[in-house]
Amino acid sequence: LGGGSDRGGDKFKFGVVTSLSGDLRFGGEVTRRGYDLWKKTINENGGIEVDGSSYEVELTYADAKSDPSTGADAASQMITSEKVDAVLGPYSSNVTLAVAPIMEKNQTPHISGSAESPRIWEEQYKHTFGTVPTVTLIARQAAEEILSLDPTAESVYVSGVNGPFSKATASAMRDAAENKGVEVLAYDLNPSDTDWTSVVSSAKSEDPDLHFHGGHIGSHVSLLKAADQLNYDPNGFFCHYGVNTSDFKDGLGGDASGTFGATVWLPSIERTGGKLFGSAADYAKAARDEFDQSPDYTQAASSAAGIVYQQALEELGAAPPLSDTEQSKLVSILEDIEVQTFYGDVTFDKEGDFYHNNTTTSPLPVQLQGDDDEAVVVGSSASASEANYPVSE
Amino acid sequence: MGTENDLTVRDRFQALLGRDDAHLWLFGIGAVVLAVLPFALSTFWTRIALGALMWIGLAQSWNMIGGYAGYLDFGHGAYFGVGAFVTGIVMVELELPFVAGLLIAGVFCAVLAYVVGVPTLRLSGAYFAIATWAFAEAIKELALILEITGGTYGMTFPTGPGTSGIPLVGWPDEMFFYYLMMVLTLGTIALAYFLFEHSEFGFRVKAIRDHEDAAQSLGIDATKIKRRVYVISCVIAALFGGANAYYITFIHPNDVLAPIITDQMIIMALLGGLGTIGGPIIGGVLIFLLNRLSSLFLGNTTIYLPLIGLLIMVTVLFAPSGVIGILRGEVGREDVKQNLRELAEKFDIL
Amino acid sequence: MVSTELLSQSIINGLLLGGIYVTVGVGFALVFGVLEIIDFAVGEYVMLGAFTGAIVAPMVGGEGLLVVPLAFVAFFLVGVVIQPFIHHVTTGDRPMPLLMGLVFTFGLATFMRGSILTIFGPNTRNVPTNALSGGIEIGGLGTFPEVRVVTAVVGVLSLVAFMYYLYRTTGGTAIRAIAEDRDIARLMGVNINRYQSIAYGVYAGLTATGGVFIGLIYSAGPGMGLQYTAFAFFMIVLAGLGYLPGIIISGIVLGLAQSLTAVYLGGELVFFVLFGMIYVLLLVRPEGLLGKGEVA
Amino acid sequence: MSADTPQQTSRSEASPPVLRAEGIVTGYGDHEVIHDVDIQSHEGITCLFGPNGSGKSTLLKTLNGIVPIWEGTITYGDVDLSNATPDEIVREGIATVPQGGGVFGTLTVEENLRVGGFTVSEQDAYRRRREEVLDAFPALEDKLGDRASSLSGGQQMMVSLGRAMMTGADTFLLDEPSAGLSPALVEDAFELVERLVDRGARVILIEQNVTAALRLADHVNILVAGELAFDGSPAELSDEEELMEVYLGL
Amino acid sequence: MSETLLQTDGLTKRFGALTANDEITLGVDRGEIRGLIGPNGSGKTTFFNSLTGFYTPDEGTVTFDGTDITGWESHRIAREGVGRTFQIAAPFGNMTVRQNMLAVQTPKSVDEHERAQEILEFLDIDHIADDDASGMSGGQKKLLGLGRVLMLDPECILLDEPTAGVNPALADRILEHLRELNDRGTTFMIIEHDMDVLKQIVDTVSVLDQGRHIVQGTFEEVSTDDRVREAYLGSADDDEVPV
Ligand SMILES: Nc1ncnc2c1ncn2[C@@H]1O[C@H](COP(=O)(O)OP(=O)(O)OP(=O)(O)O)[C@@H](O)[C@H]1O
Ligand SMILES: Nc1ncnc2c1ncn2[C@@H]1O[C@H](COP(=O)(O)OP(=O)(O)OP(=O)(O)O)[C@@H](O)[C@H]1O
Ligand SMILES: [Mg+2]
Ligand SMILES: [Mg+2]
Repeated sequence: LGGGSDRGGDKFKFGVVTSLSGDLRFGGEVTRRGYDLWKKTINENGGIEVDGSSYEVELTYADAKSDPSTGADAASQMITSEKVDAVLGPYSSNVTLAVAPIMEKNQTPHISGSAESPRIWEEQYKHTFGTVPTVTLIARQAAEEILSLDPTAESVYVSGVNGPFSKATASAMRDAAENKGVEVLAYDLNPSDTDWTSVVSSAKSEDPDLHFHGGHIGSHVSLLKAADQLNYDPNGFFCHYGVNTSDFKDGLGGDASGTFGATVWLPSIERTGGKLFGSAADYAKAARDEFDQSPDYTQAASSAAGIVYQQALEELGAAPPLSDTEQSKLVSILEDIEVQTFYGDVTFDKEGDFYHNNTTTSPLPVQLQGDDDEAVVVGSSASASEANYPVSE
Repeated sequence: MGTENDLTVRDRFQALLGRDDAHLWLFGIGAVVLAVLPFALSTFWTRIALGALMWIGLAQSWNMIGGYAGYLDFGHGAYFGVGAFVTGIVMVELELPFVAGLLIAGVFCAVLAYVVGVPTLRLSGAYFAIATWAFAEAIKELALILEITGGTYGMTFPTGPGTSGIPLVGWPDEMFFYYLMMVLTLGTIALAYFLFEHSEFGFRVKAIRDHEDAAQSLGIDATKIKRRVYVISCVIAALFGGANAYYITFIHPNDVLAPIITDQMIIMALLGGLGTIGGPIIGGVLIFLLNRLSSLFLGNTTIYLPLIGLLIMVTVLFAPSGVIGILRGEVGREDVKQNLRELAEKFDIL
Repeated sequence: MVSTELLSQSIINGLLLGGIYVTVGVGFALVFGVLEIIDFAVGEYVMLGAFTGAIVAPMVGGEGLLVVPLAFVAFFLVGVVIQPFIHHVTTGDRPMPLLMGLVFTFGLATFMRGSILTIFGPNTRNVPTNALSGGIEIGGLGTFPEVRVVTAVVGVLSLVAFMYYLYRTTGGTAIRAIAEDRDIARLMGVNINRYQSIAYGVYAGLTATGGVFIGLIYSAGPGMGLQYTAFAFFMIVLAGLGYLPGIIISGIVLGLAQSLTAVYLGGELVFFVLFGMIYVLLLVRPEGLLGKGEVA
Repeated sequence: MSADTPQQTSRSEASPPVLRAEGIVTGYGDHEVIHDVDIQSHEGITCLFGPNGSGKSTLLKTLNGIVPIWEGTITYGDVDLSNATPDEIVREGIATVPQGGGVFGTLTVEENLRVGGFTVSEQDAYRRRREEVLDAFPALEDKLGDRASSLSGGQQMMVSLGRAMMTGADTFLLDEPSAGLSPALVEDAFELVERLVDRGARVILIEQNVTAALRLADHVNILVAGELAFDGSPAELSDEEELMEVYLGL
Repeated sequence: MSETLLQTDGLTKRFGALTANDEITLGVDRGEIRGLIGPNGSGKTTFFNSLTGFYTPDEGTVTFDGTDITGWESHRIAREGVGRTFQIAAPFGNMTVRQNMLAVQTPKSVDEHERAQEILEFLDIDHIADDDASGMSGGQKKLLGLGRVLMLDPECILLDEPTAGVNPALADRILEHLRELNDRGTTFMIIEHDMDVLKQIVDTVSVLDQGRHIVQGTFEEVSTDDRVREAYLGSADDDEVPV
């Protein structure tokens, strides 16, 4: 028992608190792949360079088990027993909201590569940062673009799961429609394990042009299956989060084609590129080599979180282990940082509702197309493909 | 070694338990050890210890209504959650300190438990179990749609100096919560001991558990006694809920009102030994540590889930009186063999 | 703007949803009423059935319906092997046998759920079917999803088959005799181990079969069982404990309450209304909606 | 009344085998209740008396297989039943009428009989036995479709005895068949037992209604604290004044 | 001096279509031992349940010592002074025999432990005082039921077949003790099927048939009453074979 051993100073040590078991294990695994790939690549490149000498990166994991209080204990374990220099954060807002106060108490820097809920940033935690733009931005911007597809939609049915992330998503979708002057026929929140035929029946009787849905993968699958069973087909479904995951595609077993989604990053995307991985395509290749599957934006954002630390540490110029003052300094550096990565440009807001959230990376609408349901960017951006719209199967 | 050589650890334990003042001694020694413990532990381990203390207390609170009174409360966790939210609402909306929040949560849950108890305790057996379960689920769903609980966005507690309402401690750190949980848990254990093991009240509660009609015919006011036990045990759960919420600083209905909270209390009480003082202590520590520390030993896998499942099944099969039964020598090698033989007979299905 | 089409569609949805609950409730009512087992693993049999569908269907030409007989037989056998354990912990000189059975099956459920999660991961999986997709539109009434209709029919048919077995055959009579007094049934020469195992096996097989259908309707995931456990309990309470035919009524009531609440009161309220309703009904009518159950 | 002219079946012509238990030791958990007891089924009615808690029911339950024995042997004729299960014992021809009758209250009378005839696989044999039972207890004929719980105590006792007869047994183990019955029904119950004997069966009978039971007894055992205190004929018992007074209250 | 202690007036209890107690009007005098007989299913146990608050009577009243106790909760009735036993033994199975005794809500003044020991010795179950009650034999459970109501020490005790299944030698001693208690002022009402027992102990007998109170009188009067013979005694005191 007792505290962790005094660690040597030859490596930067990062604690990762994420859900490796429990309901959120799927998302937790995605973040883990992102963090791992960053670590592997940077160590192959010799490590983080500080004042001419390089230091390798070490990751140590603690399982939050999808439970906030376990997450808080895990965070404490990272800081007091493992004595890490900084923390890479969990998946899901509930766990993040329990972990963040521990970071405040111990004044330890903390970047999440996956948390998207606006709730986190409203709390104005000084030590917590996030590389994924909040869903309020992602869902809204993607929705607005989808609403602009031709023929322009005149009405939309918004449904969602009554969960913190999902509700924020659905309400962002609704805001987008209201912004564009499109009639919102309903804003219909449901428990995640409800029977979605009720939503589908209500929607069908309203006969909207588009159906927007905020939720996690399980609810998308149930919703779309119910729509199929009841012969409900609007011009398109826009679901967020996770249409570009194997979980979603497997869950629907081939019926996923045509579904719209939102993302901030795709393997095929054009980004300035920068540190560690030259381009999105480079990153995607490295990820496929390592894990045998395509990365999604959560994984990319998790790797980007590592890259942000990397640049911040270089700027800090202190060798590991970091002292308390160095950790505080690292936080101030993060506040002002500007990093160019394969994932996009990353900066953190310094005030407002999105305090410490990276709102720079721009969101894009995507659609699953083709035989293997590849996600392609649609909409108005330069590189966008032609959308299949109104969706025909 | 001397002549005590022949005594096994179990014999000694039994000898100790056999003494009239054994309980007092155990309690005293335990309290002293607990009081100095955090000075020997790192913050992380202090957190683990305080978590274990909380679960011991929660398991004991369930044991009061479930083990001693025999009313299988499948909605006990509702009070843990309601305690958490009431504490939070008092702190956030009324901007009162934590201590006030906790007290108000206790009183609120006492009233709630009384009001709920009057009709619900008329049911028994599976009916009571299912009714309390449905009640707890309804409470959870309510918390998810109400405005004042933060709905599905959850609730964040105010932290920082002054929010606790206790002048001695500034910023509420792990030590503060450790001693808070210690006091609550030791208090719960002492209360359970005096109520159920050291008074005629205890016999009456058990009489109701074993045969309610007969108890009534002997002048025992079953309705009142059951209600009393129910209210006490619910208030204890609420106090732990409030304390835990302030400690975690963020609560969400899906977490503090999750059915798994109740399930854990039940499993802990049962695995340790129902209707005993020691059972929930042993069960609480065992299951909590297994849950929380499994990743230290087993790596990052979910294998601890089937393992806990197996552990529960094996305990019920071979040590129906729980781990405390093993310690008391009720479950020896012979009993296990006997059990196996009887079990084998039941496989005669052709 | 009340649309009659939406109303009739909601009623259809509710009734068919009730059919899904019936498939889960039937077996559960049997083990509860007859074997006096409160089986916490009921939802996990549903989950295992759905998973069997997801894994086996691709091997049999992507047709989930073909998995049904296999699931029944496989889980019948599983049930036959598990029953002696449950029998063992609910008899003998154990205190609170009801609780013992409950906790044992709770352990069993945790074991099942945890094993599947560990082996197959947390992902949702599709249970494919080609035979049943889409819905049949009936003008003026609404759409009847094929897969849900078939599920409801299977649920009701298994209830009828159960009733026939219990009330018209010697084996069923023996099972009812066991329900009343195990020892006396033994004294009449009934091999109670066998008959209890058969009953539990049929329950496990049927519930897993229901699981395959539920997989076809939704999908399969390791965490899906819990809500069916809750619903199974509520089914038998509303039916009146020990009263098998009541299962149909409780399915209909639960399904309609869920569907109509979602459409007319708001989706967020569905479970609040449902759980609240069950709680209140238990307080005012513990003998079930039809008043035919036994009250403890 | 048909009691006087019982239907002779092929079974009752030869006297049934002797059910013999020797050196029986058993109990519950670690607690030994029966200490080395011998008992057997004599011709006619063998009564088993004794104080409360002396182990009468326990001893009977070793004979029907509900309570396993720790030591000793149980034989039926030349069949060894020492470790047999209740259903094997029933199949050998030994039936039990549990204390209070133990009818299945939620089942109909007909269904009770069906469960009684559970071990009879042959349809003809089943029907023949059912005839015999209804012959012996004509009062049941009208009640076949009624729930057994709706019957009066005496009728329930008939169902219980009839159900035992359905098994095809010729040795009957009866645990206090008269307890709780009104005087008229006590008479009935004893009369029913006598009818069984008239049909050639052997009966082991536990009774606290000693006076009435002694009138029927062909043989008497007295069990005291798990040991046999007396084993002999009623006539011999009347010489044992102390036994009679202390244990039987006579 | 004969003064009515327990009085029912038109007491009626129905179960669906069945009227288990049909307008029973019956008074028990202070200090007497009243027998209550009737065929199986005639409503005797139901009558006790209605008297002691386990059933709420559909009609009629119960008065005890001048107080109307109709509809009271059973524990209140017990504390008021009406104790009872159960026809089917109802021990607290997971407690020891002694704890069963100590659970009883006794008046504050008595030394419960001493009293419990005395009663257990008298009933001949003191040797198993510290064993679990669930392991007792059928008769022993009945004795414990009696022991517990003696702990309660009420003014009036209702006994539901106290000697059924009890060994005759012990039954005699129980009756003797009841008589002793009666001498000291306790009033009894006893349901009993054994005519020999009744003859020894009761002052008067009430007879129920099909839920109705048909006769009341001394043992002699009742046992020669035609209605009673027909409904209840059958051939017991008669040579005619019942049909
Ligand atoms: N299931 C049991 N578990 C433990 N002990 C038991 C059990 N059943 C009976 N005993 C004990 O065994 C002894 C004998 O009990 P048994 O029921 O055989 O007595 P009995 O002679 O039939 O008495 P009675 O005339 O009261 O029915 C008693 O001391 C009783 O306490
Ligand atoms: N709770 C109940 N619900 C329905 N019917 C009942 C209930 N209790 C008793 N009865 C019925 O009421 C009638 C009277 O029963 P009760 O138990 O009072 O008879 P009893 O005179 O005590 O008979 P016994 O001498 O056999 O004990 C019976 O027909 C019985 O079936
Ligand atoms: Mg007996
Ligand atoms: Mg009675």
